[in-house]
Amino acid sequence: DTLETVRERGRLVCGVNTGLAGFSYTDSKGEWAGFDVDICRAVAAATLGDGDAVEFVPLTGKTRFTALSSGEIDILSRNTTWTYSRDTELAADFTGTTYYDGQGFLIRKAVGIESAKDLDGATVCIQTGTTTELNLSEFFLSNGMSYEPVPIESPAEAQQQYLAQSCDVYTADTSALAAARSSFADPTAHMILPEVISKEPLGPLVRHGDDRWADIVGWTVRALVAAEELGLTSENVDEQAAASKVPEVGRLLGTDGDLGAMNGLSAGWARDAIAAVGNYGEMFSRNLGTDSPIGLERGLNALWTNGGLQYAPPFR
Amino acid sequence: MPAPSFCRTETIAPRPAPEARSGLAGRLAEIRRRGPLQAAVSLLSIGVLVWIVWTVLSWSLSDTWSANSLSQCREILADHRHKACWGVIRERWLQILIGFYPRDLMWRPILAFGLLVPGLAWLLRVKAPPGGRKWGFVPFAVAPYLLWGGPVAPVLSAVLAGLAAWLAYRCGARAWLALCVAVATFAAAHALPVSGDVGLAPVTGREFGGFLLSVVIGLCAIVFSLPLGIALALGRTSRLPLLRLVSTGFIEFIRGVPLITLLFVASTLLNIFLPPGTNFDIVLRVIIMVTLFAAAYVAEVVRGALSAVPRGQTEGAASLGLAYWQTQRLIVLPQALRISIPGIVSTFISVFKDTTLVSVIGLLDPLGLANNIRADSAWTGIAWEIYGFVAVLFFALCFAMSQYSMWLERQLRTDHR
Amino acid sequence: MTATLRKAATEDVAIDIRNMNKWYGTYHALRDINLTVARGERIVICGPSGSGKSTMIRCINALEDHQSGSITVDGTRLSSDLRNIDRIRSEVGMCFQHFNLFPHLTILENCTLAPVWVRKIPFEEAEDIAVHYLDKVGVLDQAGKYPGQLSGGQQQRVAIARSLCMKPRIMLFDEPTSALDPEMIKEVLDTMLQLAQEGMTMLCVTHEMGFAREVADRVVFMDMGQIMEENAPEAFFEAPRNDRTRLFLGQVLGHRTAAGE
Amino acid sequence: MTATLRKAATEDVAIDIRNMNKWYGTYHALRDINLTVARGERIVICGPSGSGKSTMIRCINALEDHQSGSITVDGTRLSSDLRNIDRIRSEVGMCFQHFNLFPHLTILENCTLAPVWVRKIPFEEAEDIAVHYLDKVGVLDQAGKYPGQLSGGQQQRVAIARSLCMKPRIMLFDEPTSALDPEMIKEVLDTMLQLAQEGMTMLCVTHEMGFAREVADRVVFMDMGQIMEENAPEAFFEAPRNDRTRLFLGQVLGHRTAAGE
Amino acid sequence: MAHTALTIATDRIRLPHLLSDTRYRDKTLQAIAAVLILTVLGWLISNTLTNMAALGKPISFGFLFDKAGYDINQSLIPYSPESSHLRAALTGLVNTLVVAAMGCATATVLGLFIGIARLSPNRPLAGLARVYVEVFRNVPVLLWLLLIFALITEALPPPSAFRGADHTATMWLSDSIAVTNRGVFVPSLSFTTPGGAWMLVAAIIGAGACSFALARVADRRQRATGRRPGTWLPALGIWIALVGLAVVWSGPALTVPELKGFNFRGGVHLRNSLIALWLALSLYTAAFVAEIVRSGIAAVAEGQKEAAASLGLSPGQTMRLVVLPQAQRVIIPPLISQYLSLTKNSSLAIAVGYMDLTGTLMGITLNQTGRELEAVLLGMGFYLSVSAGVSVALNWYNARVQWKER
Ligand SMILES: Nc1ncnc2c1ncn2[C@@H]1O[C@H](COP(=O)(O)OP(=O)(O)OP(=O)(O)O)[C@@H](O)[C@H]1O
Ligand SMILES: Nc1ncnc2c1ncn2[C@@H]1O[C@H](COP(=O)(O)OP(=O)(O)OP(=O)(O)O)[C@@H](O)[C@H]1O
Ligand SMILES: [Mg+2]
Ligand SMILES: [Mg+2]
Repeated sequence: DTLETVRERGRLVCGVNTGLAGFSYTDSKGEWAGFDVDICRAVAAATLGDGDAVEFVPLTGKTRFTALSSGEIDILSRNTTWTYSRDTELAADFTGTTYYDGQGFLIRKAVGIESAKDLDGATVCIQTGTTTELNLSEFFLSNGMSYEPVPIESPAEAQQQYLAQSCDVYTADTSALAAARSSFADPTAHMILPEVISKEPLGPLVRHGDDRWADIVGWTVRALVAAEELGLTSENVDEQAAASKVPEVGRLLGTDGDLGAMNGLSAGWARDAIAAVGNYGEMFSRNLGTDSPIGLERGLNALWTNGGLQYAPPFR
Repeated sequence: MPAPSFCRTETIAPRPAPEARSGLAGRLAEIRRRGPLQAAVSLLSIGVLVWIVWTVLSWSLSDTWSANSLSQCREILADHRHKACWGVIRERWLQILIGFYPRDLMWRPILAFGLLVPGLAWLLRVKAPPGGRKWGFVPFAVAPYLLWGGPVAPVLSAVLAGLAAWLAYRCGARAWLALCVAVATFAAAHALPVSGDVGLAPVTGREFGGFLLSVVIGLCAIVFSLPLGIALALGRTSRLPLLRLVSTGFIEFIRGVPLITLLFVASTLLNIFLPPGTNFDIVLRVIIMVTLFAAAYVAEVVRGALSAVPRGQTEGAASLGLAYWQTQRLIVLPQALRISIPGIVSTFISVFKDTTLVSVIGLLDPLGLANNIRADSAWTGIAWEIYGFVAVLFFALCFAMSQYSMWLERQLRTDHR
Repeated sequence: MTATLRKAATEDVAIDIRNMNKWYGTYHALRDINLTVARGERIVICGPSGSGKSTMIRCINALEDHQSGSITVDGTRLSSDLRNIDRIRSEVGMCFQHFNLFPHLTILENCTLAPVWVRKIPFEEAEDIAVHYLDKVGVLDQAGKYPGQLSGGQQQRVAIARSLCMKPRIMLFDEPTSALDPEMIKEVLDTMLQLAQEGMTMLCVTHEMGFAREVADRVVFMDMGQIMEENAPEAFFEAPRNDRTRLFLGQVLGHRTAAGE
Repeated sequence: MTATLRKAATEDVAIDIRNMNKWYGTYHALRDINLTVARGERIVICGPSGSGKSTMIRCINALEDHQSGSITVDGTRLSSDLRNIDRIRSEVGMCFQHFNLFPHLTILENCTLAPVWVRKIPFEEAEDIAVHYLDKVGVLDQAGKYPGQLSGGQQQRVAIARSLCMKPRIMLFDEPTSALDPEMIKEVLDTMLQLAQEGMTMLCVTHEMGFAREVADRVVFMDMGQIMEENAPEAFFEAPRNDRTRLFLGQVLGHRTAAGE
Repeated sequence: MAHTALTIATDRIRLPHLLSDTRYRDKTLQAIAAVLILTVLGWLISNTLTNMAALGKPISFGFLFDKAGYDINQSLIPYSPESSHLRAALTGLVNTLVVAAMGCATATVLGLFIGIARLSPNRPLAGLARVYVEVFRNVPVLLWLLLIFALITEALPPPSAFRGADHTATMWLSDSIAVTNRGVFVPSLSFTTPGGAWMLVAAIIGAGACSFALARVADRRQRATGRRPGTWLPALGIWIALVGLAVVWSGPALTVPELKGFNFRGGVHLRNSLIALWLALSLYTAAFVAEIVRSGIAAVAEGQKEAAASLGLSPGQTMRLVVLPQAQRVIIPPLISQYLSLTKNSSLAIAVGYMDLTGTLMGITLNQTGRELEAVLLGMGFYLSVSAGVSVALNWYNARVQWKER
């Protein structure tokens, strides 16, 4: 039972990317940061009451599923696309979508191309080890175009190639493209083409067969979304817990009833998670949003109330 | 014809050599003597060297030490784009050196290496120092504990057990009896109600990184591969066909596949070969694999040295009544190991360089960290500075070691005891 | 087959070889060897190169195995049992042509190694024994040096001392002087002479005919893997009965006198 | 400085060394060497170890360079000009103590290599010459073998034949017999004797005093890097004038006669 | 050995004899070892089977025949995303062999020159060679790979630099070769006459045979007259005549790379990943080869050089006729093991996106199918068979080059 193991260990072991701007990287003090990293911290806060009680395991595309299935990590929070075969054959459970992404193309404005349909004959830098290669191959094939793939293992290396014009376009999830563009010397000289050629719902994974643990991870993420809906932030969550009269806030924060107990958690589990990383919106804008160096719009990841897809089932 | 005859009556005293034409004039004369082609080659070689130094210097001399991000560097450098941005090294050098090792515990790796380096030097001396090489092993026992930490009780029990076994052995007990004593002491000490938490704060392998990781993997590999390699070498030269077959197969298998595939095995497959549910530190798994890898190469070095020990030595030992193991331990191995020290040092250098491959399976060694740092949006797009820094560090260490091994080789060649 | 003189009482017999045969692969290296050596007897073995002298000596302490016949040393029959082999080896000391000293150990350590590890004698005691024998062969002052620092003659004397430290009852010598410069040969022969005078049972392969004349009780002449002649030295040198022996002696002695020895 | 007797006619002079000095670093290895060798003369050089014999010989065909004085071989003055060195080397043959045959070539190939590549002689012709000289030194039947398969004496004779194939006018020998077993020395000395009788100019470093007596026109004694005495062999051996010569001869001859030569 | 087996049976076998009797001791020990080894092996295999079953992934190589679905940029055998994983693996394998062969060739030539340069009396040259060797062999090869890749990407012009009126880069050799940071584009050859390619190949083989024959004739002349007639002018004539004829007849069409759209089109594309990998492997290995060459030459006795000099051979002739043939014996075995390690190091290709066996079979295929065990086993099997093949060749060679001795 994973929850027991985590409690006993006193730490959550969380698999993350070895380095992907906005999602997972280390700062100058050696502290992990990023969107995927924050998910881990939220789960750690919910289960252990301490958002710092996480051990991060950097994983490559190749090693991530083995690490999960062998029990080396408790959660895999590493921009992993939810697909049918992964959910079934690889014996992993996706517990929800934290980020709706799609594969796009980054290109120099100077090239003068407006649509991905004009990319015939282009050299394309791809970050390997993901679904990207398959999407790309299908896209070009179905449009009757040819291309020259340059598969690169690490995003940093791929960007280097793109910047030196070793390839004409860089394809990856649009979030990664935006992250890359933001770090360029002159971001305005590059654009992301309008076509998004795939659906890339990213989210944390757990092993098959531990339903309670899957529920904990899934509902922790949902709690963060709900918190944004309910206007709870890392600053006001304590105050709201004491003062709020909204019934759903009470249920979520454990002041009204004990939802946590149903899942083996403490009553204040959601409160701890929100206090640790903030609500979904805070997390987004801190790591990826327009105020961050990455500068992404919410887009599909806006709350459903704002025309996005982020939607939390009711807490009751 | 009458032979001319001559007899010297007084001897000629030695005179000092005529002043060899030195300085520029001498050089020029020498060049003239050698002809224009050689002169051209010399000039070209000097030109290439100067050009390399000039290129490197003009790139690296840039006033960017204080920059906090690549964009700041770009501002500082303005239009001299082809210059280094050193801010990243100022900000991250410690991380590149020790990875994520807790900063407040830094004294531990420093102390550990302060012990290990003299220990290694002691072990690898040409002549066995008085009292044997055994004291050189002490740091290897202490250093891992310093690095990984954890409760001190099992370590103490192990030390006690070792002491007891040694005492028993000195008092004439057979090897197996000493082993029993060791086990018993360990069990007894373990059963004592010592507080389990006393000891250094534990640090997991995952927190190792950067050079610390490379050095730890490299050192562990070489230290553990030494006994394993010796065993394999003995196996390969054994008279038992089965043992020979197994050792040869193992050695050739390991030497036949790239280290990368072994590392894949460590990262993705090792758990599959072990009982269900086993699961241990990836760093430990990598160390195991690199150890096996190094052992195969050490085995080949030692095998060469074993065959360099004359057959007469074993015969001499046999005629004195020494048994097989006594002969190996007292006569053959001491001589073989002494011969193989330079080879072992070379193996160590290449294993140490090969530790960079762990970045391919996602460990944050200096190269893995380079990637990670480049994911920080402040430093995206930086490459040369980090690679250069890492290259210089590797060069310094490996060059020092290779010089040492060459020196050793010279010592061994002139050492006619 | 060959007429061999045998002592009557077995307890007086140090080495008894009967009908021993040895093959290297298909090469018949020793053929029907019969030899009995009494306790205290000194035997010199000679013969042309490749005649099997070394092989015979090495069979006695099981450095080589034999395929038929028996070897009995000091009442212990050499069998394939390791314990028997060990017992015999600790009775028998051996000196090689190339000394085979252990170059990584000092002279003293060379001499104490086997007593300590095989006989399990306390180290101090072993040291006393070693000092005694090193003194006897006259190289005590070299005890702290390494073999590589000694002359050939000194090395060979150390090798003898090393064997003696195991207190063997029988010593085997395989051409102990043939790798030495002429000046050093004498040192070693003197040492061996002294041993002989103290009554040590000795089997010595050598071409030093002067030594043979002086100390040997019997000279054994081998050729083509067989014992050709076996006789007291005077008889052997003055009136060799076998043609081959005569031929051999003619060569060896002729050459030696021609070289002015 | 030193009084050396010189032949009058220069065209009769094979080697003329004047006031030659050589230093190894700061070590003064050859001091004021003056030596004139007439065409057809046979000179034996002897002297204690380290006295500079090899160095002098090697200076003559520029294997070592000298720092002052002059060496003239066959009218060509040895200078740093490469063409001069080449000319001199093709006039002068040299035999080394350790033969230095090329182990990767057969005997015949060893002998034809230089004629074909240096003298540009047609291969068949070179082969004929090689066969001739190999026959002369008595190793023709070994022509197809590799050096490693020959005995030391045979190897040295091949080395002599190899030099002769270049048709040198002068032969230098540097202790050609000192690495050989006694039986083989004679083979080689006989070959050299034959050469001498055919009138080859020879400079020979050797300690074979018998050879010196028999063939040398002059014996040169060196010590401490200088020529100490230079004399006809009879005078040299019977009435050495220099103290050092006397001392040296005392040692060498004393030892040799003791050894029964 | 300490104890040899006495083959005569002296007494009946009893239980303690199993360990103490030299007749049985070896067999007993081996039996014990066999049991131990089999136990460990069995344990490992049973673990594997249990684990694989638990993961729901019984071992099966069926995935090899599924559609691969990804593209490989450099494929010397026909390959498309529609091909199977097996074909993808084969494509990768061919790529591995290509880069390994290229690397070995360059490393040898470069290493030979640097090794000889290190022994040169020309001090600056020897110094430069020493710097080269020390710098290259003391820095990990992966780092060299990354550095060279970065150098190629950043220092060479992108295709767009060739575009327009104000282009900053130009093609070489009158617009036929383009050196870009995507790789080097060189003209390719095709033929209008059917079978033209074969014709050309035949002509080249024929010309080669002729030059060989010419060399033999020259050899014979040299044997006969001592002078070697100049061979290379007539040889050149034959080459020009034969190849020229074939070219004219087969109607060649040289496809010169042209900047079209994003990229150069036409011609042969040597990708920068290939170039980086090739350069890194050969530069790194050359440093080791140089050391091998140096020590091989140093191992030739000084007396050999002196003997050659005293026979009047020039330094060049001495090196070619005397020193190198002898050094070769010492050089070849370690050289071969350097070739092997170069081949193994080529597995670092994934770091620069060169699609070798590690990139296809043990990379994308492994990723897409999740068949770690099978993919890694296959990959190891391939590398092992290469080493085994080379070792066999090496042993054969070693047996051949031993000098004949007594
Ligand atoms: N290990 C071996 N394998 C095969 N044949 C061997 C072996 N050792 C010795 N022989 C052969 O056995 C014969 C006897 O050899 P042995 O060494 O006993 O001769 P020896 O009389 O001691 O000669 P020497 O005086 O040269 O030492 C020789 O023909 C030799 O070639
Ligand atoms: N390459 C060298 N460097 C320095 N000193 C040398 C060198 N070669 C020879 N010497 C010194 O020069 C002196 C003369 O040496 P040389 O070899 O000519 O003596 P030699 O008379 O031939 O002696 P031997 O009879 O031992 O051959 C010796 O003292 C020797 O140590
Ligand atoms: Mg013998
Ligand atoms: Mg000399």
